[in-house]
This record gives sequence, C-alpha cells and structure tokens, in this order.
Amino acid sequence: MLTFAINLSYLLGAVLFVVGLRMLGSPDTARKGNILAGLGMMLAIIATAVEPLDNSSNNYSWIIAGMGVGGVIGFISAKKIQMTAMPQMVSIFNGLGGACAVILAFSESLPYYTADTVLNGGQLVIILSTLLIGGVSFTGSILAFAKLEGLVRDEKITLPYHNIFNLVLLGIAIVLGALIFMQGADGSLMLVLIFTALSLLYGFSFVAPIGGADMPVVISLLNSFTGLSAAAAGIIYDNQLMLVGGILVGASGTILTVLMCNAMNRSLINVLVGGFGGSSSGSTAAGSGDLVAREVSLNDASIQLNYSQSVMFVPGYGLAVAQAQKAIKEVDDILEANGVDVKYAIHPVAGRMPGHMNVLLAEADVPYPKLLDLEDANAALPNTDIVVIVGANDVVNPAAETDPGSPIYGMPVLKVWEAKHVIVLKRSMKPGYAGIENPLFFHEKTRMLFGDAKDSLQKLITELKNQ
Amino acid sequence: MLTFAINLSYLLGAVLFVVGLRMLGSPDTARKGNILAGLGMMLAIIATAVEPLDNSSNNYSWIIAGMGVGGVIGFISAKKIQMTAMPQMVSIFNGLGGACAVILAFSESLPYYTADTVLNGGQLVIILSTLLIGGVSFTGSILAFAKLEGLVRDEKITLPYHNIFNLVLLGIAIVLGALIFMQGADGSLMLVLIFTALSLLYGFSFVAPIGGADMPVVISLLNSFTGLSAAAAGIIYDNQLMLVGGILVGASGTILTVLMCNAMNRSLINVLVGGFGGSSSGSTAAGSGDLVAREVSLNDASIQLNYSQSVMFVPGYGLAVAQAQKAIKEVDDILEANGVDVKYAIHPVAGRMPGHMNVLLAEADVPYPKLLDLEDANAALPNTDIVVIVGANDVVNPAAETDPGSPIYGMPVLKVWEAKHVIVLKRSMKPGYAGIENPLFFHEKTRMLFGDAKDSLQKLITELKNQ
Amino acid sequence: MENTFEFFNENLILIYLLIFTIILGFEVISKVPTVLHTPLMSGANAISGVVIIGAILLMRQADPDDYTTLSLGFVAIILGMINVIGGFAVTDRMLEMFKKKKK
Amino acid sequence: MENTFEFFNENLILIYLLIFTIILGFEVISKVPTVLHTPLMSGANAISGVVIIGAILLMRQADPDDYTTLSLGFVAIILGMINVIGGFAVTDRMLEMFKKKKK
Ligand SMILES: NC(=O)c1ccc[n+]([C@@H]2O[C@H](COP(=O)([O-])OP(=O)(O)OC[C@H]3O[C@@H](n4cnc5c(N)ncnc54)[C@H](OP(=O)(O)O)[C@@H]3O)[C@@H](O)[C@H]2O)c1
Ligand SMILES: NC(=O)c1ccc[n+]([C@@H]2O[C@H](COP(=O)([O-])OP(=O)(O)OC[C@H]3O[C@@H](n4cnc5c(N)ncnc54)[C@H](OP(=O)(O)O)[C@@H]3O)[C@@H](O)[C@H]2O)c1
Repeated sequence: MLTFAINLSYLLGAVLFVVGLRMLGSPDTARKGNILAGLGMMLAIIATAVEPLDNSSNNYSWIIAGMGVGGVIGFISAKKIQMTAMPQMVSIFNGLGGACAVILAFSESLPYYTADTVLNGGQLVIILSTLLIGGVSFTGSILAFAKLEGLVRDEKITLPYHNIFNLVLLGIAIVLGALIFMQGADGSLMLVLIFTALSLLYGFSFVAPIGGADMPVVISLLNSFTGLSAAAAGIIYDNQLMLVGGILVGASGTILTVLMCNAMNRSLINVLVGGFGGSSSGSTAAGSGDLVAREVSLNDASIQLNYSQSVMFVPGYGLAVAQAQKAIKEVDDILEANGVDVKYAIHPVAGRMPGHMNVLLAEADVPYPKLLDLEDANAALPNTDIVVIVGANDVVNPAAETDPGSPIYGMPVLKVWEAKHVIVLKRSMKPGYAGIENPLFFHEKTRMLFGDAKDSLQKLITELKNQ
Repeated sequence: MLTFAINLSYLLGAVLFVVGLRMLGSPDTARKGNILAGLGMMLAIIATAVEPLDNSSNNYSWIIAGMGVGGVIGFISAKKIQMTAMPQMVSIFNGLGGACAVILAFSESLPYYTADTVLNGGQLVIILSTLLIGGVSFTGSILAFAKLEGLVRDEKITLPYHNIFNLVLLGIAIVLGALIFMQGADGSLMLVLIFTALSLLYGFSFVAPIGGADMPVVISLLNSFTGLSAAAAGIIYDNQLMLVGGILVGASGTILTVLMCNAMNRSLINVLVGGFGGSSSGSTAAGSGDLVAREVSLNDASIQLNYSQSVMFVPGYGLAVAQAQKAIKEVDDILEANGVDVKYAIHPVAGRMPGHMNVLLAEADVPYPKLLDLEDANAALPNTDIVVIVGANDVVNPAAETDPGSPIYGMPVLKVWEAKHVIVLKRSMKPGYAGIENPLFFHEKTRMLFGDAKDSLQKLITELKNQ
Repeated sequence: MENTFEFFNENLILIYLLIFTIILGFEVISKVPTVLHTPLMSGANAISGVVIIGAILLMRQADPDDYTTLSLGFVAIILGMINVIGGFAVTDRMLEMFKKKKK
Repeated sequence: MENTFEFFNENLILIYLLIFTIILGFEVISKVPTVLHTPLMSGANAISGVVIIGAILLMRQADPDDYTTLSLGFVAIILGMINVIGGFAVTDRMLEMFKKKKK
C-alpha cells in the first residue's frame, strides 16, 4: 500500500513533468506549466523522503538542513537577480545540478574501492558516464556564466587549434574510462579522481572557444547534458522518475538548442566550433573608409519625432546594456499622447538571448500588441516615417541581404532602410556582436545620435516635454 | 540473438506507428507518414511470423492463405471504391478489425471451458473486455456503413427512449460479465456466447439513434474502440506492439473524435445522444409561409456570371451527391478564360465528412490556392460579385447567426448574403442535413436555379460556350 | 484491492509506458488541420489492424487438428488483413489527392 | 555482444519507455515561439534538478558514521536544491512578465 502510494506519486510526478513542459511551450499556459512541474518535483521529493528503504539510517536532520540551505540560497538568488542577468542565473543553477550528479556518481564509486562491495560492470559504466556528462555540464555552465557576466574574455582562454585540443582531451578521458572499466575492482580510486578532473577540465575547454554571445545556446545544450546525467544517476538508484525526467529534459533540451540555432540562422556545429565573435571579417570594412556617418542633434530628432505620423523603435542589445527600457516607454507615451503611432520591431535574435527584448519591454509595461515580429515589422516599415534604432546593430545590417561575403549573409534582418528616416542611438561606430561594420550607418536616410541609449532617450524626453 | 532481432522489429514497428501518425497530421508529410506506418506493420507481421514460440505447430499454410485472401479483398475494395464512398469503406475496415478482436478473444476463452486449462482471473477480465469493446466496434461500424450508404433510415431503427434502452443493455452486459467472472472455471461457454451476442447487439443499438450524418464522428470513435480492443488482445498475447499500437490508436482516435465535434461546433455528448437530424425544429419554419423564393433562368445566370468580376463557388453536400466536381471545374475554367476571378469557399463541415469538399475538388484538379477557408472566404465575400451555391444549405444559413432558437445557432457560417448576388443550385426547397429552413433562399439577393447540381452546371456550360 | 496495488507495483514500468503512449497519442494529433481529419482517421484505422498479430499468434499456436480454432483463426486473419491492407491503401488514395493539389 | 542482446530483451519495456519519452520530449517542444525559448530552457533546467532525488537517496542510505559520504551528500543536496528551487523561481519570474503583457 505504501509502496503503491510512493510509486503513484513518482508516476504522477513524471506526468506532471511532461504536462508542465508541454504547457511551458505556449504563452497562455506557460506559467501554470512551470507551477505544475514544480508540483511534480515536490511530490517526487516527498515520495523519496518517505519511501521505505532497506537498512536506511535516514539522516533526516542532514537532509532537512541541506534542503533548507539550498532552498533559501536558490530562492533568494532567483528573486534578487536582475531581469537581464537571468540567463547567467539559469546557467549557474544548471551547473550546480551537474555538480550534484558528479558528487552522486563519485560517492557511489567509493564503496567499490574503499569497502568490499562487489563491483558491477554495468553500474561502473553508468557511474563513469554520469561523472563525464555531469562534469562537463558543471564546469561548462560555470564558464558560460563567467562569459555572460563579462568576467572572462573569449580570447584569453582560447588556445590555437583549440577544437583539436578538445577532441584529444575527450579521447584521453574516454580511454581512461575504458581502463578503469577493465581494471574493475582492481582499479584505484585515484584513477576515478583523475577521470573526474579530466571531465571537469573538458567541460571548461569545451565552452572556452565558443563566442560569448552564443552562451544561451550553450546553456541550453548543457542543460540537456544535466538532464542526461540525472537520467544516468536514475539508473544508479533504480529510480524511474529520475530516469524519465532526465531523459525528457535531455530530449527537449536538445531540440530547444537546435531551435535556438535556427532562430539565428546558424547550425549547431557552427556555434560549437567557434562563433563569428572572434574572426573579424574584412569583407565590408573596405567600403567605409571614405564614407561619413551623419549625426543629428537632439533638438532636430525630437522635432522630427513629434511631427511624424508613425515611429518604429528597433531595440537591440544596447537597450539591455543601458537598461533603457523604461526610458523608451516614456518616449513612446509622450509620442502617443501627441498622436504619433508608435510600434516596436522585435527581431528574433535581438539582444543576447531569445525573447530578450520581449522580456525587457514587458518589464517596462509596453503593451503586447505594439510589438511586431520580423515579418509584420518588415511589412509595416515602408509606411513608417521614422525608425529609431536603440542599441541594435546586426539585426538591421543590410549586408545580410546584399553581401554574400558577410558572415551574417542570409540571416533575415529588419529592413529599416525602407522607412522614410532612420535615427540610430549608440555610443560609437563600433560593431556589434558579429564584429562587422554596418553600411546602414552610412546610408543617406540614416542619422546617428551618439551616446548611451538611456542617456540619449532621457534627453529626448526632456526635449519632447519642452516643445 | 533471434529474440533480439524480433524484439527490435517490434520496437521499430511501434516507433514507426508513432512517427507515421505524427506525419499524417500535416499535409506535406501525410502520405509518407502513412507509408511509414505501413512499413511498421509489415515489420511487425514478419516478426510475428518468425518469432520462436513454445510448442507451435505454426500452420503457415493456413496463415498465408488467410493473409492472401484478406489482402486481396482489402486491396481491391480500397482501389475500387469511389472517392465519395471512402468514409463507408473506412467504417467497414474498422468493423472487421473489431470482429477480428472478438474472434481472438472468443477463441482464447474456449480452452477454459472445453479443455482443462486453468482459468486465470485477470485474463478472463481482459477477454471479456475485448469481447465487449471489439463487439461494439464491429456491429457499430457496420451500422455506420449502412447509414452512410443510405441502406438504413434513422427513424426505422430508433426506439422510443432509445438512450435509456442502451444504458439498460450495457448494464445487463456488465452484470453478465461479472457473473461469468465470478463463476470462473465453473461457468459455461453458453454464457460467454450470450455475452458476445449482447456486445454485438449493444454496438448496433449504440449507433442506431445517432443521426446519419454524424457517422464520420461515430466512425472515428469506433476506430478508437478497435484500437482499445487490439490493445486488450495485446495483453492476452503478451505482445507489446499490439498493446502500444492499440493504445496509441485509442488515444489519438479519441482526440480526433473531439476535434471533429469541435469543427461542427457541437459536443461529443450532443452527437451521441442523438443529433438534430431527427428532431425538426419549428422555430424558423413560421417565417417562410408568405415569402416566395425567386428563380433565375439558365440564360440569365450564365450572362450574369460571364460579366462579373469575381465569382465564389460554395460547394456542399449536394455537389458530392450529384458528383458534380468535374462540371464545376469546367465552369471555373470557362469563366477564368473570360477573365473572371473564380474562388471556392470551403466550409469546414460542408459535405458529410471533414475535408469532403477538398477531396472532391482535388479529384477534379482544382488548384489548392483557389480554395478559401471559412475566415478567408468571409473576408473576401463582401467584394464578390456572384456567389454560386452548389448543393450547400446549412453552411450558408443566416439563422445560425440571427436566430437563437435555431438548432444550428452559433455555428460559424459563410456569410454569402454579404456578396452582391447569390445563385443557389439545388433540386427543391427541401432542407439539408439539419432539417431546417434556410431564410437565405428568400433573401432579396438570392435567385434559385432548381435541378440536379451536375445537370444544372452542364447546362450552364453549354450556355456559357454559346455566348 | 491489495491485488490491484501489487499489480500496479509489479508492472510499474509498463504503466509508465501506457500513460506515456496515451499522452503521445494526444500530443501527436492535436492541431491537425480539418482537411486531414478523414485521412488521419483512416490511417489510425489501418494501425488498429495491428490486431492481426494476435490472429497470427493464435493460428501458430493452434493444434493442427483443432479445426474450430483453425477456422476461427483463419477468419480472424482474413478480417484483420482486410483492415490492414485496405486501411493503408484507402488512406494512400485519399492522400494522393492532397499531393496533387500541391502543384 | 550477447550481453547487450540479453540486456535489451530483458529490459524491453524500459527501452520502449525511454524511446517514447525521447519522442515525447521532442514532440512537446517543437513549435515553441521564440519568445518562450528562454523560460522554457529555464523550466527544463529546473526539472533537471530531479537529480536531487538521488542525493536524498544517497543520504538516507549513508552510514551515520560515514562522514565522507554524509558531507558529500550534504553538499549534493544543497546544490540540487539550489537548482530546483532557484530554477522554478527564476522561471516563474520570467513568466510573470508574459502574464502582464496579456492585459
Ligand atoms: N538573441 C539571441 O538569442 C542571441 C543569442 C546569441 C547571439 N545573438 C546575436 O546577437 C546579435 C544581436 O543583435 P543586436 O542588433 O541586438 O545587437 P548587436 O549587433 O550586438 O549590437 C549592439 C549594439 O548596441 C550598442 N550599444 C552597446 N551598449 C550600448 C549602450 N549602453 N547604449 C547604446 N548603445 C549601446 C553597440 O554599439 P556601441 O558600442 O557603439 O554603443 C552595438 O553595436 C546578433 O548578431 C545575434 O545573432 C543573439
Ligand atoms: N462535413 C462533416 O464532417 C459533417 C459531418 C456530419 C454532419 N455534417 C453536417 O452536414 C451539413 C453540411 O452542410 P451542407 O451545406 O454541405 O449540406 P446540407 O445542409 O446537408 O445541404 C445539402 C443540400 O444539397 C441539396 N442537394 C442534394 N442532392 C443534390 C443534387 N443531386 N443536386 C443539387 N442539390 C442537391 C439538398 O437540397 P435538395 O434536396 O433540395 O436538392 C440539400 O439542401 C451541416 O449541417 C454539417 O453539420 C457535416
């Protein structure tokens, strides 16, 4: 009866995971889905805590203490973190899950070498896999975090021939694993420790050469690794829920990774062997030497905006950096009050994570119907009077359409040059994420308004209010 | 090794079923999906044929003979059947699958009573369930076929209080089943036979009161029953593929049934306890007494059509009955040659099965982009010069929008009265499937062209050619 | 009751499998366009012909002298096979139309 | 090789379950709008915290005097719990935004 209740709870937990994940996939139900999945987790944890075990000493006080500490840390960091730093946070959380799996696998290997537990070949394979996958997920996620926080610069940690180095490293780890397996009970704990260390090193080295701005994709991939390591650990403990939940995350994480890559019009392989962040292309650089970008004064810009019929904002990464979402909304409000029709053009990969702009603008209470996706925006642009680009660059680069030599050639972009006028808010002429020049800035319709995005917008607000 | 290969084939078969079903759900991949599922079935059949069994006498000659006979019958009927009779065909096929399950279950019950095989309670429950579900699927499908073919008129076979009668019948069957279960090995084969007969009777009686035109929904429901009976039989034979395949069909059939009901804006319950086919509503009948429908001559109609800018055909059940799809296409061709823009408005439940009109028009090679769905058609109608309604009725009934007392109130309809002129091709003033009058026929914009749809269209063609 | 619990605990993985199959069945069908309802129904019907496997198993295990079972099994195989072959063939015919439309 | 075959045959239902879970995982995610990628990733991350169950099991079975295992398990529980609680909480915060937009 108790076993029945326990098994039922696990089963329910698994179903809640599936349903929750499903609901997370559509905007109307996403929040409920997250809560359902959380409920499933709670059920599972309770079931695990009361499940009857052979010769268990339980150690409930340790468990409760650990859960308390972890829960509080997790909860507080999740609540305190800034909106824009969320991908980093997810990355750390994910890494800790991987670390948890590593610790479990390592602990389970101990009895083989320290006590005289009979070694089971199948189990050992599972333990080693968990160590490897979990280890990669752990250090990989930590490095992804560091890159996103700007703590680590890509070039500093990339070796020449880094991809070959990685392959060799992985090869060594696998050979060592095979050795440990063949030695069986005669093996030493030392080798297992070295294997663990190699796994951790490999995770670090795996992420090192990947461009900093590709981190969201990498995090998603590492997330699916954590899922797999949880599944492997589920085999060690003969726990169906861990197995099913882990596999589920593994599969959906993989698909999600691929979807993210598609949204950037790149392949996963392309992302993994080093993004375009490092290699600067010279193809469009030549054209700009003799061209000059024209500036616009704050006053002119504000008058233009105020007397236009329709304005389209194009937010980009710079908006996030400058935390200018509230300022942009204020400009919007003033313009709307003066009868100007204001819309936002949201490019799918604007910013540094999928949905970045939506999240930011939602934070500033911009109403949903004002956000146009790529297609709608491109349809509306020819009838738009003024486009205001706020810290965006690659997503409005015409080279993606016209220059087959450009690294972003083929990526769909916002055709802002089809509008009547373009005003660009950025700090300098420096390139964006892809590291390439943007001919748009030298376009005859374009005027630059240099300065920090938030700053410029606030000055615009003052000007607009004085009119 | 052999067992491994067999198990792998079954597993592959199951995956192919899932993938095939998945692909059947989108137009681009549907055909491939069907082929994949068929491949899965082939794999499974081969695996079953060579699987090592304890004390098997194999009887391969019987098996091959049976498969040959069944295969040829199935193939020829599938190829010979007319496009419009396909739902009937599916219904028969489905019924035969149910019959197959009944025979299996009955055969497996024999040894308990004729030989001295030890009776297993769990098995007996499964056998009885298979008999019941399979039986309902068998006779229900056959009756659905007969109704669709017009062999049986609804009123002839419906008793007063039929739904209560059905509940009682089901109750008796269940009580009898419980009795058989409790008697166990002491029971008699006679009781099992009676139980089987009751199941068959119930299937018949279950479908009897349901309106003839609701048969596609019923067939889908019965299909999911066949799936469940196959799954139950899978438990008898301890065969995972039967189990998984059956459950899969059971689940997806249920959802499909619900989707079909949604498309007609009705609930499944509403369909099951008797459609509106029987109960004639008087709500709109009153209004027509003093109104007269105005006719149009062939000559006038053809001139109007030829000098219009845009024509929208609205095909309905009458088009299918009259087999007028080629004729309509010919009119279309002539008009297009004369510079008239011709489109087709496809209501989701026009005809007698989902997609009925699409299938028919595709048969006549009408290009896909000419078919407008409900929304697009309603958007285009105000700018349409002439609407030609070919054997449709309920799907263009304005009462669905204006008369809350109408049985079809709330169903979205094609708002043909928003076009400039409407010509209706039908044989008489008789109502359509829902059995209610259509105020559209008395509308000032409407002209009637009485006669069989194919006939009228062919006369129109002659007129058009003579102009 | 105890029996049911025991059955549940012993066949736990099977029960996971069944429930996941049900969810998969739901998931795979939802959001199918109306036009495809009939072919889909027809395809699902063909798959439900998997019951033929039971008929083959029945037949292979039947005593060669047990003519009752043999004839029952023979009929079952014929019926099942009509369902399978007819089902896939008729689905294919329906879908052929859709292919044509694409041009 | 024979071992693998045997393992396969003996754990057949489990293997069905795994493969169906993988398909389900694919099926459930495909066709997610771009805006939801990040919350979805975050939610999946929270679910991968299911590894905490292993940590609890490790802890419950540890010898009360085996301080190595106890401290390893303790750390594992903390890490796993951060993943679970932090993961669900941060996902909820992201999704809160979407809710607001609906008004
Ligand atoms: N969304 C995703 O999921 C995702 C994931 C990975 C990679 N990416 C990539 O990221 C890029 C996104 O394009 P994007 O147009 O949004 O950004 P971007 O091309 O990276 O350009 C951002 C621009 O913002 C400006 N900027 C930075 N800080 C600023 C501040 N404080 N005030 C004003 N301007 C500031 C920078 O110019 P200054 O330095 O001159 O100010 C820079 O040119 C794409 O290449 C995409 O492929 C996206
Ligand atoms: N599509 C589905 O999946 C489905 C399933 C179940 C039920 N239904 C129901 O079926 C109805 C479909 O609406 P509908 O407008 O297509 O059809 P309808 O309302 O049934 O009307 C068909 C009309 O066609 C005329 N007709 C019959 N034979 C004809 C011939 N040889 N030549 C010319 N006209 C002929 C009939 O009038 P005369 O007798 O005067 O000629 C009749 O009024 C809806 O009520 C729907 O709910 C649909």
